[in-house]
Formats: sequence, structure tokens, C-alpha cells
Amino acid sequence: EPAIIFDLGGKFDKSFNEAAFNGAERWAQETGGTYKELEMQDEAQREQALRRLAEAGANPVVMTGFAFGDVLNKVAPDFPNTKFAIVDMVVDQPNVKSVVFNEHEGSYLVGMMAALASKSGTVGFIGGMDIPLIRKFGCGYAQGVKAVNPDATVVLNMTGTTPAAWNDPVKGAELAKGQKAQGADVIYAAAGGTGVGVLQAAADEGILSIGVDSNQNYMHPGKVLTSMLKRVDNAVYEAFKEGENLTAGINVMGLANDGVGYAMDENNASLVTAEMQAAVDAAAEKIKSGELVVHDYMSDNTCPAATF
Amino acid sequence: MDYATLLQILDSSLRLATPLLFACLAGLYSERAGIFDIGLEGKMLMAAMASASVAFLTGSVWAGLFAGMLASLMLAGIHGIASITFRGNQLISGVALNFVASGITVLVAQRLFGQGGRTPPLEGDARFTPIILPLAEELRGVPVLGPLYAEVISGHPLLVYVALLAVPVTWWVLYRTRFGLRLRAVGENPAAVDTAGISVKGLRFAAVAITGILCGLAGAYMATALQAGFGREMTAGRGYIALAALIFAKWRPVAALWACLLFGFFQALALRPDVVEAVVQVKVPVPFLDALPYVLTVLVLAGFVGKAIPPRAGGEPYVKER
Amino acid sequence: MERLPKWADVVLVPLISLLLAAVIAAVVIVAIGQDPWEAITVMVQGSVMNSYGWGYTLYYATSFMFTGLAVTVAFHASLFNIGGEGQAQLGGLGVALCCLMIPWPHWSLALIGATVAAAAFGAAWAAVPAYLQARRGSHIVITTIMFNYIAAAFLIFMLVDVLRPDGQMDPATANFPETVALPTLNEIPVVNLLFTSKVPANITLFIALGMAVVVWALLWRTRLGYAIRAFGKSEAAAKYAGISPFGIIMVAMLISGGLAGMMAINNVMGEAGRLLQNSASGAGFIGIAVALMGRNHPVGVVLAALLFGFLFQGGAELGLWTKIPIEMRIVVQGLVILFTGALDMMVRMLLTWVFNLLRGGRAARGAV
Amino acid sequence: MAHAGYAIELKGISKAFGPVQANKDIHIAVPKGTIHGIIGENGAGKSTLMSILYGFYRADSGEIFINGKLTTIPDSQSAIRAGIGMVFQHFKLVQNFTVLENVVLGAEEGALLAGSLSKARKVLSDLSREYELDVDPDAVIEDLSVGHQQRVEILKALYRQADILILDEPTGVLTPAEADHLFRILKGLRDQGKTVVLITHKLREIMETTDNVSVMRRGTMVGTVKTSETSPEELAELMVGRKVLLEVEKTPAMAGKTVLKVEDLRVRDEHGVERLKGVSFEIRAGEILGIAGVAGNGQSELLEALGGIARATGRVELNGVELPLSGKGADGQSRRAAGIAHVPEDRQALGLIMDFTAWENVAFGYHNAPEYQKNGLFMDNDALRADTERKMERFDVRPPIPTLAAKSFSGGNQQKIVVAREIERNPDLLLVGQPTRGVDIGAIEFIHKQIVALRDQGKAILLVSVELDEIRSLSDRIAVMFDGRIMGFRDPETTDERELGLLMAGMTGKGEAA
Ligand SMILES: Nc1ncnc2c1ncn2[C@@H]1O[C@H](COP(=O)(O)OP(=O)(O)OP(=O)(O)O)[C@@H](O)[C@H]1O
Ligand SMILES: Nc1ncnc2c1ncn2[C@@H]1O[C@H](COP(=O)(O)OP(=O)(O)OP(=O)(O)O)[C@@H](O)[C@H]1O
Ligand SMILES: [Mg+2]
Ligand SMILES: [Mg+2]
Repeated sequence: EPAIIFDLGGKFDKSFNEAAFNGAERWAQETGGTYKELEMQDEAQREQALRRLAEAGANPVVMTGFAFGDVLNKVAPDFPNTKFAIVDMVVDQPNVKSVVFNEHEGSYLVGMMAALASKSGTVGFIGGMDIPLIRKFGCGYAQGVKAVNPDATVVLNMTGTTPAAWNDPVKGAELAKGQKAQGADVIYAAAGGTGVGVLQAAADEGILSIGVDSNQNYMHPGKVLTSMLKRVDNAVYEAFKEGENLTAGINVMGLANDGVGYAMDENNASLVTAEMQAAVDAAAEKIKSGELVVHDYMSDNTCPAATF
Repeated sequence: MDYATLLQILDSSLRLATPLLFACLAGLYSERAGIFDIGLEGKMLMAAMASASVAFLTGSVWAGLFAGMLASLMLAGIHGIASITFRGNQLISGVALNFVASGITVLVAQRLFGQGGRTPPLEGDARFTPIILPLAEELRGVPVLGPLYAEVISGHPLLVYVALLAVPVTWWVLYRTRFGLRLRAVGENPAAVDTAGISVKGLRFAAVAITGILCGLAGAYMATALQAGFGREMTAGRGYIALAALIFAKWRPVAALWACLLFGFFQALALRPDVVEAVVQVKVPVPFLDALPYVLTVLVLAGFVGKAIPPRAGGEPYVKER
Repeated sequence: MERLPKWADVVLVPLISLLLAAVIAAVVIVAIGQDPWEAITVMVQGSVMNSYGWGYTLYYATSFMFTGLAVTVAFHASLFNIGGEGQAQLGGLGVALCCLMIPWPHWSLALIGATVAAAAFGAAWAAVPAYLQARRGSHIVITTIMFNYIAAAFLIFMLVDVLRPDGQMDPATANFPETVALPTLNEIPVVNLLFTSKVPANITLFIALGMAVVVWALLWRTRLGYAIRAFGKSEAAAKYAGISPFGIIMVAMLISGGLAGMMAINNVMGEAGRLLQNSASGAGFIGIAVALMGRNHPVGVVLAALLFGFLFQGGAELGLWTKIPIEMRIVVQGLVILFTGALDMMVRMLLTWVFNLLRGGRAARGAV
Repeated sequence: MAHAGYAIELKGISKAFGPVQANKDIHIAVPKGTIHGIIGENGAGKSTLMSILYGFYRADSGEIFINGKLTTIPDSQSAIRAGIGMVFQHFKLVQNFTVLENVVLGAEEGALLAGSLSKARKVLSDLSREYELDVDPDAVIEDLSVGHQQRVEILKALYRQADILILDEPTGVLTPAEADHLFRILKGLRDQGKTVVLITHKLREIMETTDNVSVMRRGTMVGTVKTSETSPEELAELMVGRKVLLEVEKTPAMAGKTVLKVEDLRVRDEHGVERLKGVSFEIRAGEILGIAGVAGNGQSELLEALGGIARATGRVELNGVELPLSGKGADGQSRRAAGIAHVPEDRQALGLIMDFTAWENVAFGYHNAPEYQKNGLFMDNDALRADTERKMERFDVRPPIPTLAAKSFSGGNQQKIVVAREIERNPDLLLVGQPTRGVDIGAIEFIHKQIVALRDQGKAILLVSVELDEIRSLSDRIAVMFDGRIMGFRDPETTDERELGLLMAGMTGKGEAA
């Protein structure tokens, strides 16, 4: 029986963890299987959660979030017969599969979309916890914005420096209102559960927002420009499907293998014109083909299009 | 910092000060009557959960508001029974109820909605929406004051104005009515009230009930106005900040307003470290901004910023003696 | 009204309180549509029916012993230390600095150093509220609450801006060197016959038990303990006897803070092997419940800590194997504090009533 | 049959607190328009009876007639409605309220305050003119003297149109002048047709003020007599149940070298008010110096300063060695080490830890003493228990059980534990405050004997008591304190109550104010 552990923020964060949850659910529906799940409440529980699931015979054990990296490094050797999969982090152990995403690519696309939709020439980015991973989102986004409109202003804010930043909708809403006051009329939230507040505030204030990880367009129909899809669901689904035969190693998911993308559905159809979509799709093709390379912040901790 | 940024921060301060203000006034009634209440946090949380749940289920924010007050009243009732009827330790009772609320809100929300202790997002009539005050747009052009009026004063949900109104009302009740006189007396010397032929228990229960109602408003504001729904631990220590503000204000209603606005301002600043950095020219770590209200309260308690003398009978259960 | 016999007061009152808390918890479980019997089965299964469960139950109990003793010592001086959480977090900082900055040759030496550092940091964090209470009469309950928040903010600052190694994303210190890892129960001879697989409970358990004995001896066998208890009963009388209120408040709070801080050798050094944000995980608050439940006596505290260890581990199991959210354990914790700490009068009145009923019954039968 | 001429008539009132029968079948009748005294020893049940009348307690049985009408008084509100007002020994005033607010509290006119306050202001000014009850209606209570606070209490009752005014030990906290003023007020009230019930321990006040007097003993009413037809001796006998002879057998003092020398001792309270305003005296070995005075004139502060509880300034020498008065070495421990033992005025609040056992209390203050320690680290509880048993036997503490909690002993036996602890230390100087307050006659005799015996061993003793008789019979020299100063020293053999009384009221022997 496979198991999944959701990071702080919880499986119904409408975003990152929920994507993972959806993947697990899809597997359960398709196969009729059952799985164990666990939500983290605080930092100190991670190790116990991993050990408990492994000890109870769960296999594979999938976890979402970079924060598991350290404890997984410690726990994995103690359970050589159990397979683990971790999203967003590379853990170099023989029984661990590490899934990482090219979030900068997806963010680039929604950045373009933001710049195309913006009337003020100012767009916003609200990240969750201030870590290189989230800067990678922001950097990709800024590159996309600048690619469309080199004069555009990108207002960047991070919600916090601790995992609490993943689940602070109040702060998300206040930051969104602050960015609006600075002229932003499209805001990209890459902040897990905090994004709920961002999207809500943007809808309240009558500006556009961009969701992240899951398709969040439905949350405020007609007010969410698009969502940067990060197919954590696919990662979880795949891991569950592979089951006990999970292949260890690093799995990079990008535009080319549908690991990231942007969301189009009836909720945002009215917001995205055909020209906009065409421009974005063209860029996507270039990225897939390697013709266009989006700078990855985490490769050298710098960003050509924005300063953090 | 430009004027627009200032306005934006002030606007944000007011929004963030509102739950503090409700909770602070709530604590004021209770503590003025001699019942310490560190369970403001729990009551807010309970109210937030109840109001969001009911607002979602009925689609009416008013039903939600009512449910929030009811839930908060329930906890207040338990606190009253423990500390008034059974003369238990008020501090311990408050601590205990905070824990109970912290857990039970998640259990109930999980049971109702199965979303890991959240309520689904509220929409439309299930939320309080901003009210544009008369002439806000027309006056926007007036220099300095116009934008202040339009941005900061106008455009908040009803409950913000209710909270502001609650300050003069509280002052008036406390200092101009019979109930207020008795309330203040029972917090200072319950024996005086008792020998004057007034029920100490009755008064204290009344005070605790008002505390419940105001905490209910605080929680409902959090869940149905500031945000659109309930999430676990969403009050995030605001009950304690309100308590700090109450001490900072030395248990006086008008001072409570300023204290809450100040602490709201700190919270708003903590959201905008970039602005703080721009103003003071050094990078101030966010944790320092977060800790500011607590540090200030300690300084007040220490008597460095004026001595805070709590109501004299506060925390002591009233036992009839000759 | 007759008074309760002493044994009833000491044994029965906490048991009834616990029972009441359990009954209400069961009602809550039923109310959320779950089965309380299943809950208790899962809890027992996962926490005391196998060595893995015991490993965690004892691990948590160890932490709770420290924080429970901390609250107890302060209580005897009539001080309500709600600051155990912050003091424990600062203790963690002490342990982390001690383990990271000094190249210890062996864990045993590191343990001594870390214990001292943990106690010193915890005590230091308690010192300011203590001083403010002693010299300026600032209510220690409020100041310690404030210091919990200040501690949390301070730790975030330390972990994010100072101690986080380059390139690491989560706010935590680097891993401590292998040499300072404390032996867990499965690595200790003899005990490892019971614990065969890796468990988090470690040698700190014995330190905690030792501290319980030390606290008992301190309170009831030394002059200082005598002075602390006398002061706790009556400050005016203590002054008459020449016991310095300032001294006692400071000493009692320093000991209390030190004990709370010492908890960090269990979780930071013994388990995590690095300092994480929010490392105390609420153990500081559980100490209040443990002290109340244990009637402020070290023996009671040890027993109550075991009970809460069970509750904590069992609660985690609930979250894992049932549909009952893990928050159930916070509810139970709150209920226990409520009944043992705030509604004890009610419980006592209830018991007295029952006793009188029994006595009356007996007297009536005797008369016939 | 109830008599319409009685303001109050109680029939068969009984009240028990658990095993304590506080009131047993009490009958009393108070004629309208009189001042009626009630006397009795501590714990006789006076306050309980009045509390029943005021609706604080409910009697187990019995009937209450007010102005001839059967009345039930379940709470204070009913008592007030029946025209009863009460001035408690410990005032029931809200300290940070004004006089006006205190008067209005509970007797407001409507939901809003403004009307009540302005009405009260007017009524108050009428009342104060009528009865010599001047107080500033806008003064805050905590700024008023005790005497003025008491007037506020009386005003409160009058504002509620009380016809019957009960005062519980009103003079315990007053200076003689204030007491005189009070009695003038009470007589004025009587002359206006009000009825006054006055509870007091002081026979002199009874004789001077009341029309009738009832005597209570151990919860029963032993009799009511016309004041004009009785004498203090008769009342005392009624009160105690036998002829009282408050004479202590002692030989004349054989005073030796100076043990304690006090110069210009001053103490301020926590509000910064000077309570001890420069006191100087000496006590020699083998001498008892008695300090007489109305409570609250600095005696407590004197004991506290010497006992190391309060900070002081000035100069204090014990056996020629100066003692620090503040900072290090000015605490109770150092004083004990220097050879000063202290029986505090309030044994329950200071002298004992009520929740501790008897043996723990025997170590109280001496917990650092070497004989109670073993192997350097721990206290020797066995030795302590054995020592306690010895002391209990010598001082006839009943029951002689060292493991019993202090609170489980009767007041007299609690006092014996304290006295035993302090006297057995064989100090050079013994400070004794109110040694026999609330203690029965037998125990009083015993404690007095112990004090005299200690003196005869050549120790110095400072005795503070509000009981003039005790002071006069025990002391070798008497100092009278008033308003933080010593008004003069007198020889008990040559002085008399009148002279001491004048000094206690702040007058020197020749009648001029000090
Ligand atoms: N609330 C109570 N609970 C228990 N016992 C009480 C209570 N009130 C009074 N008693 C007991 O009833 C008896 C009478 O007390 P009461 O206060 O009436 O005496 P009193 O004559 O006023 O004494 P004093 O002169 O010391 O004021 C005492 O033995 C007292 O201990
Ligand atoms: N709370 C208690 N628990 C146990 N025993 C008690 C308690 N209170 C009083 N007693 C016992 O009851 C007896 C009577 O006590 P009480 O205080 O009524 O005596 P008393 O007549 O007032 O004596 P005294 O004149 O010495 O004050 C004492 O022997 C005392 O030990
Ligand atoms: Mg009395
Ligand atoms: Mg007695």
C-alpha cells in the first residue's frame, strides 16, 4: 500500500499539496487501491511521519516538499526495502526517487500572459517562503514579463521566511492589496495556501491573479487569468503506479514532458485572447525545442530579470 | 516612503487592527469585572470557524455572524462557570479553553467540509463586502485628505466601522451608565458590590457574556470580512496581541483604540519589510517587526512606559467573607 | 460538609478529572461521526503495544517530564510559568550552539555540555520575566506569554538569518556531527533487548527521571525547597521568616526555565540532530497539563508525562489510521487542563457529595 | 409576640458553620431610637449574627422582626429595603471611586448615571450638614483617612435611608479623637430617631455610648442589660463566664545592661507615607517594655523594622552592635542570627504557613539553623519532628500531633506554636505583637507566664498590644505611641488608664495637643 505525506499547508491548500492529493486520488480511482496519507502539522514531526509509514509497511512513501529532504536522507537508509519519492528536492539515496520541476519554464509562460493582460505595465509576484525554489518561480515569471514588455515593472514580495509562509492567507491578501496600490493589475501567487488570500484579494480589488501548481482558475471565475500548472499530481500518480518497483534517481519534469504548463478552461476563456494564447504557445514550443532557454535561478542564484 | 504607500499601510493597519480592537474591548469588559481572560484567542478562533461554516452553509453572512457570537459565547460560558461559579483559576481556564478551541475548530470543520479543517471559500452574501462611504470618490481629488478619506477611512466592511463605534460606546457604558459603574466596581472590590445588594456573579457573568459577543465579532470579522473562510489557527495569536494591547491601554477603552491601531500598524509594517527598509535605511529582519507588540507590552508591564495597574480584584474568585 | 480524605484528594480527584475529560473527548469523537472505541484501540495499539510505539511514547514523555517539572517548581513558588515553550526553544538554541561550535570528542561529554547550555539558555529566557515580576510586579503569566512569542520570533531570526547553512532552504541549523548523537534506547545495552529497532527515545529519559528525583529532593528535602514552598504559600509570611521574595522568585524561575530548557537535549540533540523551527512542538504548554494532572509532585509529573506521552503518540496514530484528525490530542490536552486546573473545585464538590452519600448510607445502616 | 416598639427583634436565631455553632438560639430585642451595644470575645458570634441580619448569611432557624414585622432577609438587597444599613469592620468601598460613586453604587436611580450622581450630591450635602459628616463628595476614597472612609460608609447607609445602622467594631482602626467624633455622630443619629447597633470589644465605649448592651459568649446570648444599670466588671464577667483577674504574677524587674538601643527610627510604607516618624528608646536586659497605642499608630511598623520585614532609617544597636536597617543584613534571617526573636502580630498571615504541618512551621524562620540540617545538603526532618514533639509538650499544644497542618489547630494553639518556636530560641531580644489576640483565658495566662519567665532569664522584651490591661500588667515600663511617635514613657505602677488614654489620643498629660 502506498502512502503520501503532505507538507505544511495541508492537502486542501488548493495548490501544491492539493495537486499531490489529486494525483493520489486519481490513482486510487483508477486502480481501486487504497493509500495512507498524513498531513504535517509542524517541523518536528517529519521524521516520525516517515518512519511510522515505512515501519507500518507503506511502500512507496511519497512526500511533497523540499523540507523533507534532510530527514529523508536520514531515514531512507534505515528502510532499505522501502521506496521513497520526494517532490521538489534531490535526495541521493538508492531507494529514493527525486522529482523536480522546471517551474521557471511554466512561470515564464504565465509571466508573458501577465504582461499581455496588464494595462498598467506593472505586474506583481507574491511568493511563499523566501527560498531559492520560490525565487526560481519569480525569476522565470519576470523573464516572461520582460520578454513581452521590457519596460514592465515587476513588484516582488515574499510572504515570509518560514514554512508558515505557505499558509498565511491574511498576509497574502494584504500583500496583494499593497501591490495593487503600487499599480499592479495582475498578480502571480506562488505561495501554496497563502495564494488563496492573494486570489481572493485580487478578485475583491478587481484585478487579475494567476494561480499556481493546481488549476486555480475556478476559484474566482473570470478573475483568475490563468494558473501555472506544476504537475505534482502526475508525479504522485506515477510514483503510486510504479509502486514497489519505483525507480530511484532524479526525474526532471518540464515543459517538454508536460511537467509544467499553464491552465486554460471555461473560467478564464474570456480573459485570454487568441493572440495572447498564440504568443504564449509559440514561446512554449521554443522552450521545448531548446531554442529559448529560461534562466533557472537555482542554477547560480542570480536572476537576469529581477532582483530579490 | 511616498504618500500612497503610507495610505496603503494605514489602510492595512486599520483592517488588521479591527480584530484586535474587538478582542481587546472584549477583554476589557471581562477584566474590568475582575475576570482575567487569556482565552480571547480561543473564542475568536471558535467564532471564526462557526461563522465561516454557517455563512457557507446558509449563504448568509448574518447567520454566520450570529453563529460566531453564539460559539464564542459558549466558550465564555464555560470560562464563567469555571471561574465564577466554581472559583477556579482563571488563567488556567483560559489556557485550557484556548487549547480546546484550537483543536475542536479543526475537528468540526473537518467533519463538516472534509477539507482538512478549512471551510470552503465564502462568496457573495456569505461575506461582508466593503462599504464605500458617501462622497469617497468625489472627494478623492482633495489634496492629502481626499485620498486619506477614500483609501483609509472608506471602503471597509461594516464590521470595521462597528469596531470603531464600539470604542465610544464602551466608554459611554463604562463611565456613564449604572451597569458600567457596577462593572468597574466589581472588578475593584466585589465585596462593595455584594454589600450594596448587587449580585457579583450576575455582573460577572454579564461581563463575560459581553466578552463572548465581542470575541464573536472579532472571529466573524476574521473569517467573513478580512478573509473568505476559516483555516486552522487562523487567528494566529491575535487574542494574545489583543491582551497585550489591553495592558498597553491600561484597561481604558479609548487608549485601547490607539493601542490596537498601533499594533495593527506594526502588523502592517511586518507585511512590508521593503517599506520599513526604505524608511530606516537598514534591513530590519521581519521577526523583529513581528515581535514588536510583545516587546512593547513587556516594556509597559515593566513600568518603563507608564505603569499598568490591573483592576484590583482581577483574577481573584470572589469568596464571601465577613 | 465533610472534607475529603487525603487519599481521595490526591488520587481520586485527578482520576475523576481525567475521566471527565475522556468522557467529553469521547462525546466529541461521536459528534464528529467517529467511533471512540476505535480511537482508543488505535491509540493503545500504536503507543504501548509494541516497542516502536513505546519508543515514541517514552520520547514524548521525556520532554513532558522536563516541562512538567518546570511548571511544578514554579507553581510551588506560586508562579505560573506559561513560558515553558519559549524557554524550551531557547534551550534548543543553547544545545545547537553547543553541539555545532565545540568539537566534542564523545557524546557523553557533549551531553554534559549540552545539558548545561540548554539549562542556561532556558534559565536566561526565564530570567527577564522573573526579574520583572520580582522587582516590578509585572504579572509573570503575561510576560511569559509575551516571551514565548518573542522567543519564536528570535528563533526564526537565528535560524533564517544566522544559523542556516548556505544553500539550505528550510530554516534549520546544519546537522550536528555524528559524534554528538545520543544513544537511543535501542543502542543502550540491556534496554536494547526491549527496543530492537530504531526509536527516538534516548538516554535523556534517564536524565529526566533523575531530574524528577532531584526536584523532589530539592522541594521537600532542602532549605531552598522549604523556602520556595513557604514563599509560594504566603509571601508575607516568607518575608517575616527572612526569605527574600526577590531571591525566591528568581531562583524558582531560573530552575523552572532551566528545566524547560533541558528538554531540548531530548528533542534537539537526541532526536532531530539539528535545531528546527518550533522544535518544542507545544511541549512547554503540555507541561502545564502534566503539572496540574500530577498535582505538582514529581511522582505525579512522571506518571502524567507518561500519560501525555501516550496521548501524544496515540494522537499521532489517530491522525494516521483513523479519520479523527490529529488535533484531537490538543482537545484532550485542553480538557485535562480545564478539569484538573480550573474545574477542580467542581470535581471536589462532586466527590464530596458522593462521599457524604456513602457515609450517610453507612451511618444510616449502622443505626438500624 | 413581636413588639412594635422594637426596631429589631430576633427570635431563636441559630447558625452553624459545619461543626462550629456560631449562633445558638439567639434572642435579642433592640428598642427603636436607642444605641444598642453587643459585646463578646473573639469568635463569640457577633459578626455572624449581624451578617444574618444583613442578609449575608441565612440563619439555620429563627425569625427576624423589623419594626414589629416578620421579615425574611435572603440577601443584602432585602436588608437595605428593610431599612438596615451596615458598616463593616473592613470597609466595603471601591478604592479608586469617588465618594459620590461609592454612595450611589447599588442605589442608582436609573440606567444612566448622571441623574443619580447629581441627586446624590444634593442629598449628601444635606446629610453631612445634618450629622456632622463632612466629606468631599468628589474625593477619591484611597486619598481619604480611615475616619473619613468610615463616614462614607455611614453616608452610604443613610443615603439608602437606613433607620437601623449596624457598626461592627468601628473604633478598632480609629484614633481616640476620631472615635469620639464617631460617637457624637451616632448620638446625633439616635436623637433623630434612628436605631444604632454597635459591636465592640471595648467596655469603655459601651459604657459611654450605649443605652442597652447585650453580651454574647460562645454563640449564645447570655444577657441584655441597661447600660446605666451595669458596670464594666459585670460585663466582663458575663463575657468570659467567670470573674476575670488580669493580673500577672511577677517580681520587680532586675534590669541589667542595655540590650536594644533605638534612635530616630523611621519607616515609610509602600505609598511613601511615613508611618514611623523618628522613634527612640532603649530596652535593658531583664526588662519588658510595653508599647501601648491605638492600632495603626506605627506599632506594627516598629515591630516590622526591628524584625527585618520593613526597611527603615535611623540607628538600631543590639548589644552594642549596629544592625543594618535596609539592604543586605536587614532581613529576618539576619535578625534571628543576631539574637532577635519575633512573635508577629498576625500569626496566620505572618507567623505561620497555614498549609504547612506543625513541624514544618516549627522550622519557619529557622530552616537554616544548623541543628535542622544533616550532611550539608538536606534538612533533617526527623530531628525537626522530634523537636516539635518536645515543644508541643512543653507548651501544651493540643492536639500534640506534629504532622497536623497549622490550619487545623485552633487559634490559641496556633499561637502557642508560634510562641514556643520563638521563645525556645532563647533570644536576647524578643519582639512580641498582640501575644494573646483571640486566645482563651487559660492560654493567655500561660503565654504571659512564658514571657515573664524569659524576662527573668535576663532577656529584653518589646511587647506591643492594643490591650491596655495586658500592657499594664506585663510591662516594666510603658511607652505610648501615637501617629508614629512615642508620646512618652510611664511607669505602670504610677500611671493610670486615664493618663495612658490621653497619651494614646495624642495629648500629653497636661492636656495640650502634641
Ligand atoms: N464563613 C464561616 N465559615 C466557618 N466558620 C465561620 C464562618 N464565619 C464565622 N465562623 C465561625 O463562627 C464563629 C463566630 O464567628 P464571628 O465572626 O461571628 O465572631 P465574632 O464574635 O464577630 O468575633 P470577633 O470579635 O473576632 O469579630 C467563630 O468560631 C468563627 O470561626
Ligand atoms: N480545619 C480544621 N481541620 C481539622 N481540625 C480542626 C479544623 N479547625 C479546627 N479544628 C480542630 O477543632 C478544635 C476546635 O477549634 P476552634 O478553632 O473552634 O477552637 P476554639 O474553641 O476557637 O479555640 P481557641 O480558643 O484556642 O481559638 C481544635 O482542636 C482544632 O484542632
Ligand atoms: Mg467579628
Ligand atoms: Mg478560636
